[in-house]
Order: sequence, then C-alpha cells, then structure tokens
Amino acid sequence: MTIITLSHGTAIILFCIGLYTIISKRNLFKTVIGLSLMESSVLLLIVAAGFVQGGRPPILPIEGIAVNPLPHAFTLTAIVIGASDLALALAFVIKLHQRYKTVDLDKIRGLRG
Amino acid sequence: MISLLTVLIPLTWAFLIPLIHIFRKTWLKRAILLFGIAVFFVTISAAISGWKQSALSFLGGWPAELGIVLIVDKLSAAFLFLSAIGGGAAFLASYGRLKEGPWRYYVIFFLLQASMNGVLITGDIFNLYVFYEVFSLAAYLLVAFTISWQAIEAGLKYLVLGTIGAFFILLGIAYIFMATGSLNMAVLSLVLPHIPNEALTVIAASLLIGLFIKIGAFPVHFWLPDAHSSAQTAVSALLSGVVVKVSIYTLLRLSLLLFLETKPAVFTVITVVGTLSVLGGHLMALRQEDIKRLLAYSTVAQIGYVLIGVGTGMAAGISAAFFHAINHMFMKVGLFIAAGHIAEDMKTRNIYDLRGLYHHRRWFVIVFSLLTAAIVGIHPLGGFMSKWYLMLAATKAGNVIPALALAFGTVISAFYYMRVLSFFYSSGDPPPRQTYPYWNLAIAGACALCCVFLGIVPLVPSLWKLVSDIGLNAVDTAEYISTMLSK
Amino acid sequence: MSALFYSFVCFFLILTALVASEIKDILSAVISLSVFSVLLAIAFVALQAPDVALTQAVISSGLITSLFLVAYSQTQKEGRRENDEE
Amino acid sequence: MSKSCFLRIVTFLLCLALGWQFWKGILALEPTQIIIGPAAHYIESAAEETGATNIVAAILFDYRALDTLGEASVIYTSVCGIAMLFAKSKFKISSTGLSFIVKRGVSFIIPFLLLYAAGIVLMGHISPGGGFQGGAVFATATILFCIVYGSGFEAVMIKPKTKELIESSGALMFVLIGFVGLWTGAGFLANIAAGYPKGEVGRFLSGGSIPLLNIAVGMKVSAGLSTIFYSMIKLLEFEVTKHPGVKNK
Repeated sequence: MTIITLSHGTAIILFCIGLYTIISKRNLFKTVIGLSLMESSVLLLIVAAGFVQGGRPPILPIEGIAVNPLPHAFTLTAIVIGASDLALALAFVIKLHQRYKTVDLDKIRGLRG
Repeated sequence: MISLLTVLIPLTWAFLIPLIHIFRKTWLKRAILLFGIAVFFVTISAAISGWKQSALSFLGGWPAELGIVLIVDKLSAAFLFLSAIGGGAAFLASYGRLKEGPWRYYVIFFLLQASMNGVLITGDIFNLYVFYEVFSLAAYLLVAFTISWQAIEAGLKYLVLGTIGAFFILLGIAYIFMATGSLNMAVLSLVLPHIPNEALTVIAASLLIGLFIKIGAFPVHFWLPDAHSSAQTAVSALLSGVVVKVSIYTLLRLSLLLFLETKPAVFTVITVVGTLSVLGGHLMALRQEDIKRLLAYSTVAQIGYVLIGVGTGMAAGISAAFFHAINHMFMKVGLFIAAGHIAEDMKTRNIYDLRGLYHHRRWFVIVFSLLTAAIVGIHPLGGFMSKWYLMLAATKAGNVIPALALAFGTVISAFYYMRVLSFFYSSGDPPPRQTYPYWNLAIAGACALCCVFLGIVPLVPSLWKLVSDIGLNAVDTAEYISTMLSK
Repeated sequence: MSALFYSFVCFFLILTALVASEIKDILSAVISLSVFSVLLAIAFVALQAPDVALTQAVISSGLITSLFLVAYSQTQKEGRRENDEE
Repeated sequence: MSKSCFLRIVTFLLCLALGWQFWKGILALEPTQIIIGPAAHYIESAAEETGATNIVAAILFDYRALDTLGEASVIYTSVCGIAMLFAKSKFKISSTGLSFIVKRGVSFIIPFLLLYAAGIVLMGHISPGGGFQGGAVFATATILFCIVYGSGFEAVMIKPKTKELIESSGALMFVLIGFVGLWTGAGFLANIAAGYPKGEVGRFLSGGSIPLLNIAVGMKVSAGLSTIFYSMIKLLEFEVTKHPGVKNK
C-alpha cells in the first residue's frame, strides 16, 4: 500500500513540476523537458495503478499473485507516443533555431498579436 | 466490417505510398488520386451503413469487455460523413495545387484521414487516445509542411499545447482506469456513477482541459489562429473544416456517455466556454487585417456556437450543433480555399491591399460573398438556419445569456465581414496578372451551393428528420450501451 | 524490493526533475533528465513491470537523450551559419 | 523583472492547486488489491487463448492489437514528418570517428548487440521485450555506428531508401497479418481464431501471430528511429566540417 501511495504522490508532484516548467520557463529546451516530465509522471501513475502488494511480473508461470498487466500495455504505448511527440518537438526546435539563431521564447515573437 | 475499412484503407495507402515512390515512381500520380477517391467512397459507404443500423466490428474476435470494438451509430455516421466530404474537398484542393510532387504530404494526409475515422468510430477510450495522437501529430506536421518560418513556429506552438492537452487526457484516462479497471466506453458509462465524487471531478476536469486545448476554445485558443493561418490553403481548410469537428465529436461523445447523469456541471462548463469563445473569437477577428487570420479567429467563434449547442445536453441542441458544424465545414472550406487562392494570386494577405478585387476576380468575389452571407447568417442560407435552431435550443435549455451572446456575436461578425466585402467591391488598382484557377473556384463554388442547399434542409420535414435523429440518437446512451454489449 | 529503497528512488526522481527544471545550463538539464529516465526505469522494475522498464530504459533514456544531445549541439552555434537552406 | 517573478509565483500557485485537486482525487480512490475488469481475465486465460506466456505481449499484440497498430502509426507519422522537415538539408560525410582500437573493439561488440536485439524481438512472447524494445536497440546500434565510425559509414552501409523500404514493408506486414484474420472471418488481427498455430505454450515457436507481429514492429521501429536520428544529425555534420577545431578529411 505504501509503495502505491508513494508513487501516486511522486507522480502528481512530477506532473506539476512539468507543467510549471512549461509555463514559466522561456527556453524551448526547457519546454520540451517539461513535456517529458509530464509524460513520465502519467506513466508512473498508470503503472502504480496496476501494482499489487507482493505481486510478481505478469509473465507465466507466476508464483503467487500477478500484478495487473493491462496498465503495462498502456504504458508501453504511451512511452512510444510520448517519444514520437518529443522527437518531433526537438526537430521543430532545430528548424526554428535556423531562423532565429536562438531558443529563447522571448526573442521568438514572429507570430505575436 | 466496412467501418473497420475506413481506418485500414487510408492507413494501408499511407504505408504503400513510400513503396510506390521507391519502385514505380511514374505510378505515383494516378495512384494517389485513386487512393483519395477510394478513401472517400469507403468512408461514405461506412457512414451510410452505420446510419441504417449501428454497425459493430469486434477486433480479433474478442467481446467488447476484452478487446477493442469499433462502433458506428448515427452520431458517428454523421461525423464520418462530415469527415469524408471535408477531407475529400481538401484532398482535391491540394491535389489540384501540388499534384503528386511532395509525396510525404499525402502520406501524412492519409494518416490524418485514417486516424480521424478511427477517433470517430472507436468504442474504447484508450484506443481513442492513441488515434487522437496520430491525428494530432499529423495535424502538426501538415501545419509545418511548407517549412516557412511562420509554419514551423505555428507548428511548434500547436505541438506544445496539443501535447499538454494530450497528457491531460491521458491523466484523465489513468484516473478512469484506476477507478474502474476497464476502458470500454459502454462499460465505463455503466460503472462511472458508482465511483467517488472527488475522483469524478478530477476525471471530468482533466478530460475537459485536454479537449478544450485540442479544440481551441477561447481561453486556450492562441495556437489556433497561428496554425490555421500559417498552413497552406488546403490544410487550413482541412483544419478548420474537419479536424476541429473531430475534436468536438470527442468532447460530445465523452461528455454524453460519461457525465450526462453523473456530472451535469460539465455541460455548464461547456456552455460557459462556448459563450466566451463566441464573444472572444468575434472580438479578436474584428481587429485582424490579415484575411486568413480573420477567418481563423472566426473559426474560434464558430467553435463557440457549436459548444453552446453541445452544452445544452439535449437532443435539439446536439442536432443544432451538428447542423452548425456541417454548415461551418462547408463555409470554412469554401472561404479558406477562396481566400487562400486570392492571397496566393495577389501575393498579399492584407485586406487593405485587396481593394477592388471584384473588378478582376469577379467569380471568386461572388462565391466569397455568398459564403460570407452564409457564415454571417443571412436569412435563407444554411448559417441562419443553424444559428436559429441553436438559439431555440439554448433558450429552451434555459441558457439565455449564451443565446444573447450568439445574437450579439452574429452582429459583430456581420460587421467585420462587411468590412472585408466593402474592400473587395470598392474600386482599386488593376490586377498584376490573371490566372484561371478553375479547380479552386469549382470547389469553393460547390461549397457555396451546399450552403444554399443546407438552408433548405430544415424546411423539408424528411430531411430535417435526419438531422434531428442525430440528437435523439446521441442522447440515447442506453441504446449505445446495449448495442455495444450485445455480443 | 523494500519500501525504504523505493522511497529513496522517489526522492531522487523528484530531485532530478527539479534539477532538470531549474538549472540554467541546458546540457546539465538534459543529463539530469537522462538520470531521471533511468531512475524511472528502476521504479518500474520495483513496480514489477519489466517490459515497461526495458522500454523506458531503451527509448526514453537512450534514444530521447541522444536526440536531445543532437538538438542541443545543433543549436549551439550562434551566427556562424550562412543560410544554407533552400 | 518583477512582473515575470509575479507570473512565476502565480503559475506556481496554480500548479500547486491543481496538484492538490489531483491528490484529493487519488485519496478518494482506495487502491484495490483485487484485479478487476478485463485484466483478471487476461491473467487467467491469456496463455490458453493466445499461446503467449508474456501477458503484456498477449495484450499488446492480440487483445488490443489495434492500439499497437495506432502506436506504430504514431512513429510512422513522426518519422515521415521529420524526414520531410529535413529533406532539403545536406548530409556531408565528414568525421572519421574514434581511434583504431575503439573501432576494433566495437566491431567485436556489434554482432552481439545485434544478436541481443534480435533476441529481444523474437522472444517477445515468452519474456520481457518485443518489437518496440528490440527495434529501439537496433536503432541504438546504428547510432553507435555513427558515434564510433563517423556518420559516413552508416550512410554508405544503409541507404535512407533502404530504411524507408524496411519501415514501410514492416508496417504493411503488420496490416497483412491482420488481414488474414479478416479473411478467415475471425475479425481483424485475430490470432488463434484466425488459424495461426498456437504451438506449445512457453516454447519459442508459440503464440500464433504474436512473433510475426513482433518482427513487423521491430522492422518498423528500428528503421524509423534510425531515420529520425540520421535526419536530425544532417545539419550538424554539415556544420562540423566548417568548425575550425575539427580537422577536415
């Protein structure tokens, strides 16, 4: 029980750190890092949701009880989706740097207003 | 079975195009046209068959609780119809302009089409998230397709906000999973009333935040004008016409299935956000001088109209919302294609530089005026009818302020569209040169004719019954659940 | 795996996340994010999810970190480039 | 300055409030120690119904295989987009890589790395691993090529067109394997019901279509992720050649 509560708490703190990083930081790399943190936090939340005290990995043969395998499948999918998102974001950052020679959001203001 | 093909066929085309490019480059041109037509017809036929009778397909032969089920009921069928028409128009516009040259564009286009259809027909909430992400990634890439700096910047903005929205949706799904242990939407609809209220609040809040970001509703709309105006013509039409509507479908489906009885506050929030979008979108559009940005802000406002309809949570409101969505699809596809062509032809997007357009682009301006009249809501056209029904539904549901905002927004929109038209009809300089864009003119003209036709729909009882059936079917969640769990 | 060890991992997860978020130097932030990913993989092992841990280790801490480093080194050249696009 | 500081504090408080709401939601849900919903069925009868001992693989490639197809499409979209964004950038073969000893050492390791990756892909149905993880290890091996031998080596060895071919045919293979189920009437991506041999549970040759789907995904992911890396490195290489500190060959 403690492990589950602990990971839920950690996941929520990480989600908030990620969101805070995205909103408050003016560097595009920090934005992408924030996205990565948000993604990881949700993954931790889902995996912890499937944990059972004293459970074994969901690979047969299982001695005793198994943890819930369904969240593992989602998490795998979500990791890959998140990685594609991040890769695309980094590619955009590189392309944008070619034009502006900076990754500072305050100096990139072509589309304001 | 045909409902499954609406996803698989475009997906297969997207995987095939690189192979054709490698082995038989000369076939590419014909193959792409053929693929586009095939996708259109498959989607339409899936919509028709789903309309007649709810069509299910069980993937892998597993029953609904174990595997993934695809389901086409009347609401899905209506939106499939919308996606087929809008996607087809955008495909023709881009094919007429680009030919087969940038083949990667078509790969992304077919992926977008496949995932949109997937979002519309899936019956599993995690599967919905997966398709939603394919569809969002494809949309970011289509925005950035021209690789001009505006496009890249708009694409990055769209990507960052869209990804934040996606993670909020994923968080909501994680909470749903923690609370119930299952993901089938019909099952969830049955078990969600039994979970604690605080958890339900979190689920509703994170799903709504995520979906509002993805839709581009007022407080979090700032990616939308950039993305919709920086993309190339056909992509702008696709984004405004179809992509936004698919997000609205998701909101509609989830809010009706999960929160209709358990959390009515969700509908109040949707109504409030819709009202804010109407006012905010129109007031921002008033200040724009760039014609594509003006149209994009107008999209924000029109999203607000649809959200007011959804927010009533009643059959009449949902029917009106869909009717407005399909009207707006025709109007915006036509307007964006016409405006995009004018902007490319005249090499400017500033409306002050488009003075006197009527004297040398006569047909374009006539079509543009007709579409403008429809979007503002001149009496016999489609826009008027849908707004009228939205207003009726909103007042019937007791939302008087949104109904007033709707009327007020219409007045503002009349003002700024009149300003654009007054520039078009005033006298101006002679044109630099003239091109004969029959292709774009034909698509925009067809959209305008459809707007005229849609104005007739409410007057013919048999046609109006089709539209009102959508709302009745959407509210009837019991039928959806019993259909899905029948096997 | 004991609860004490797990709480240790959780503490370091939050610490590395804060470092990645707050530190000025981008390279340090990226490396901190990489450490964060490895710690997350350890947490997944503790939660009895070997599949997820393997994926997290390979994709997030391997590939995404290398992409971050590529992007970082791409953007570390101010003004030396002439416009070689188009 | 004070304005940005103020904004920062407001953001911080906003995040704190959001986190508090989420925490309250968590507290309201009592974590159950009994597995409910479809997961209980999966644990109970996955081996019998799919022939795979790794239940996660059974869920990914059989019960919820459409998710995996969608996931593969996400990577496909992202790869296609990144290749599109960097299509006009130049790729210059430049750096000669690390020293002779390192090259020899790595050339000794590489076959084992590839074998390990192939093992992860092929054993996905009986042990942790599968197409995504194995494909990512393959892609990491190609990145190792770039670091050790210089980017030119990889570009000569595996043409981008070959990667595209591998990626597209992997994706198509996934869809075709699924179509077999549609053909036999068992439903798209059906496994045992579509007539794939179940084999003896726990053996290498078991699990019906799951190993085949793993191979398809492995092909797709390895080629795709490698393409992402080599697309993004393009300009970097171009720049390094002009950098005064690096010798040009």
